[in-house]
Amino acid sequence: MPRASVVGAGMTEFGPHDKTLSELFAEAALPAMADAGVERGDVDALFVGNTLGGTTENDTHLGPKLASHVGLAGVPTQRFEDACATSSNAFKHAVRAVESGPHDVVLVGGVERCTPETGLDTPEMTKAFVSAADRQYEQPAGITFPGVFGLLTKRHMHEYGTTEEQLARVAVKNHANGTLNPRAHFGKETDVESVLDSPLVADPFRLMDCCPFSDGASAVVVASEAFADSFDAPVDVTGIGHATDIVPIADKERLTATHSAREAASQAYEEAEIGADDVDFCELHDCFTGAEVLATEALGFFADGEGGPAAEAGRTELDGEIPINPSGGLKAKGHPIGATGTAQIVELTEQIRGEVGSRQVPEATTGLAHNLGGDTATTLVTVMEART
Amino acid sequence: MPRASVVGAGMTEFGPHDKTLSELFAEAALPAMADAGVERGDVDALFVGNTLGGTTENDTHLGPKLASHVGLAGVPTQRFEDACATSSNAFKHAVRAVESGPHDVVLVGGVERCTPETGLDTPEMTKAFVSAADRQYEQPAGITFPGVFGLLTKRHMHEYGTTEEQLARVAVKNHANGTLNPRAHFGKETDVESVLDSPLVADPFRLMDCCPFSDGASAVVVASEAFADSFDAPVDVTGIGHATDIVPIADKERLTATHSAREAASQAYEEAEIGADDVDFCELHDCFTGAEVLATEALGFFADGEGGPAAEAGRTELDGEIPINPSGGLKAKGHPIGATGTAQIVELTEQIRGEVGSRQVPEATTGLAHNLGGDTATTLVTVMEART
Amino acid sequence: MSESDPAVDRFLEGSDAGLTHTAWKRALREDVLLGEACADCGHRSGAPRAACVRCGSRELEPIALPTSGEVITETTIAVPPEGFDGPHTVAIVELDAARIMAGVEESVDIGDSVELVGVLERDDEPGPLFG
Amino acid sequence: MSESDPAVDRFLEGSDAGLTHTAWKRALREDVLLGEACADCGHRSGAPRAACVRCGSRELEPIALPTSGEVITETTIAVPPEGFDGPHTVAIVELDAARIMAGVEESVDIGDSVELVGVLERDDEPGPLFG
Ligand SMILES: [Zn+2]
Ligand SMILES: [Zn+2]
Repeated sequence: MPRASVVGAGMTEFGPHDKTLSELFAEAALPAMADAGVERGDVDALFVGNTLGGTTENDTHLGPKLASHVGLAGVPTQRFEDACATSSNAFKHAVRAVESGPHDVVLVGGVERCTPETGLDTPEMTKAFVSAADRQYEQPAGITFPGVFGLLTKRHMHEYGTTEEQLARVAVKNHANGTLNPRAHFGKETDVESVLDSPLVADPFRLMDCCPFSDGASAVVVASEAFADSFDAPVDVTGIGHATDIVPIADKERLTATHSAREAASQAYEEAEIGADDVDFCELHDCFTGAEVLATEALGFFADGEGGPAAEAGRTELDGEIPINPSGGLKAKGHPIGATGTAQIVELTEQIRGEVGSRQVPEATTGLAHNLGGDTATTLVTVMEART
Repeated sequence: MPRASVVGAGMTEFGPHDKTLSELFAEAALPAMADAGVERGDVDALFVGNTLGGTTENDTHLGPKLASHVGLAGVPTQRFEDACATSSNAFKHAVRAVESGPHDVVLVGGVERCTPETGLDTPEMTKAFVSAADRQYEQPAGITFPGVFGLLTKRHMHEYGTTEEQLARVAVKNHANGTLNPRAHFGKETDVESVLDSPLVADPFRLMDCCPFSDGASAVVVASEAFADSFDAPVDVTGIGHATDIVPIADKERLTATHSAREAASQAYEEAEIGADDVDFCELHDCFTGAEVLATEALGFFADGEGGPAAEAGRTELDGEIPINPSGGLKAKGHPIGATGTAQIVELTEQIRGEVGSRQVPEATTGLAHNLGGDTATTLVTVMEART
Repeated sequence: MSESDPAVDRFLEGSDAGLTHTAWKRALREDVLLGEACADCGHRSGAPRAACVRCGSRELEPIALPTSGEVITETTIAVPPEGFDGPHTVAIVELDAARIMAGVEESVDIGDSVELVGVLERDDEPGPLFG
Repeated sequence: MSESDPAVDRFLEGSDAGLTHTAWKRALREDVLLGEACADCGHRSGAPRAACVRCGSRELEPIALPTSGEVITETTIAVPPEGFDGPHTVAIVELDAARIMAGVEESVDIGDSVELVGVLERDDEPGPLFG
């Protein structure tokens, strides 16, 4: 049963942008509105995601600021911040608000500036990112986000024998997909040797295992079931799961399980009345290559411990049995934190519409998005399906 | 018609606290859960508000952190940030989520640390607060939040003849009410002369016209209409309005109108099927004395230009015709930014239950909360009524 | 759009994207105040947007604002944010129907005439200074 | 609650509020690692909470953790956050069933034994350092 439909989608190129947050957001939001054919007056509310504007640019209360910039001043709006899961959380709330709540049409999106265009260097930005880790019991150890996923991935390697070459294959695949995406931050192929030769960031991750610092914005227009048929190209949202896990990571039951992803996936599959086998393609949160391996297991595509060998065997490539991150993922498309969640929804929408050209997954009728926040403490899983 | 009911309420004292954000939040959330008689397993979701933890303490992604701290890890949770209207926005979403959405019982609250306990001095914290103003077209002028409301209030004085003595009377009243509130930041009376003799902050506001920097937390348990009767002391939420206005303030239609408050009030009154005359008492956003004057007009208690004379005539005192800020308001109770919205809901709940002792408003059956964010760009108005 | 204004166009670098903040900053540093006029509702603004803040129209024409105008409201800030020394005055100034927030060199009253005298620079974000 | 432990109590200052972060910090600076044990599910933690992170119980007993244990996982961080010099190692260390995140002085492997050797201090937030 459709919960809501995405009736318009837009996003900027991901990469460095010398633009204000408002200007960047407009470059996603206005195309999304145009794609849907809606104008001021049609949009009941604006849900926005941004994670670090307060810290990096002393810019908060972005709801009314972004609304003013795109001509929507007056509508109810709120900013969500849930680390890297920020805009999929905003999207969930938008879906619920049209599914059973007070609105018919909601504009939802995210925007972030993470590149040196903000004036912050790598150590400063690395500290800003790690604000999502426990302030008292994790940050004082000098942890970073590559480090958090390094800890999880090293344990996975220890328990299951996952190898650095298998991790590198994830990067190679996502870079290959990214060359087919004109909006991707990186447009170049890479190979296993180049990944393994790149400089260390946080063991086992080298630079080429890590997503880049990106600027960018993404937005979609969500319409209620009752309204969806009046739009040209609705794509249905049939299930959403949202779960959290313990902070700090040391207190989690199993370091390699990414439990919130398992719980969110279970909710989303149940709501959509499908299983992992029914998914035709998936956009997942590959902030680091190891995160993709863990996620492919948590989402039920592969048994625990089989994520690494599956990547190595090409099972997740664009022509594999379950194409993972046809957009290039965070790794190649880029990761403007607060924009990543709705950017996954943009890719699901355009894949299911059949609009993405050379990276099109054949018969892409059911897509899944997996967006993770913080030290695997928040996960949102969304199922979208072609309207029948 | 009830939209939802508040079935439990809790808050910390407002003032300086040497505690982590999680510890502070627990001191509001656990009493709210105990007040409602709910435990882990009964709570479907956690909605949290915080504005500045990323900027002031490098602490973000607070949803799962606060959930973990109070034993709720696993439930869906998200952080809202909408400047000073942060936790009333979270509250609105919690109400909608139980009114027509997927949840039966939601814990919603806010937490903030603004005092020098964070390690930040007054200029640093003043800069953090002004992050809610336009980054490109307001902040570069050297504006502050007392300055934003100074601009609006000076214009009000120019148009309507509002006087500094009238503004001071707002502070005197709220300090008097605060002496009756054991959780208030300030517990001392003041007088007009002391207000007028206090040092200038931003013309026309002196130190005693301004709310303090406070630490604190507040939380309420919200239950759906279907579940409310199973609780001991439900208080109904009968209307919520939420509107935004143009940023920057220079582009607003009327500087003295606080248009978002008028629109939000109109929505809330309509949803609750009441008018301003039906309100028995009001908690409103008196970040500065002038803000209270503007708000009493925007909410329809007094005609435009009559807010100052009404304050001077004692019409808003605890025994006046419309008691405003019986809690002491932001001015005396304190203003831990992200905690202020749900703290207003706590006061409405406890007033309507008849639990607040010497500051009790007689026959307090209908209460109104007005929570404003940023340069009057966001306002939430909530109507609560005794359950009949 | 109406006929273009060469005084404005030299900051736009031939872009069709309308008035960006980058162009607005560059102009301000040359003592030119840029803004937008809405072709639909006539609203004039000194803060460039992608759509009219009043009516939502996308038909916004980049304009040069006059550099003198009238104080609509003002405040003297004695407790400044980090990066500023107080006390200093901030005002909303009306420039031929467009209103902007600006610093003011000295104390002023509502109704006073002021003119652009310079630029406040903090963190690579310039702000207009009147006097 | 079971019988109190004087080695723990001296940091609690007679408070009934359970283990606070302030007490945890004070203890760490005296080379004592405090934590909590859940009376209901038995979970042991090195990060004091108001309720058990596993089962939600409020019955948490403040405990002193052993200062030596085993590396559960580790990473060497070559790109550190502001305030740290890289490369440095961070590990999750298990101390009698309680796991904590800590800095480690030198490179270690999963399964290695480590002991508390000092305190990392940044922004008034101490972190345990093992070696
Ligand atoms: Zn217009
Ligand atoms: Zn337990």
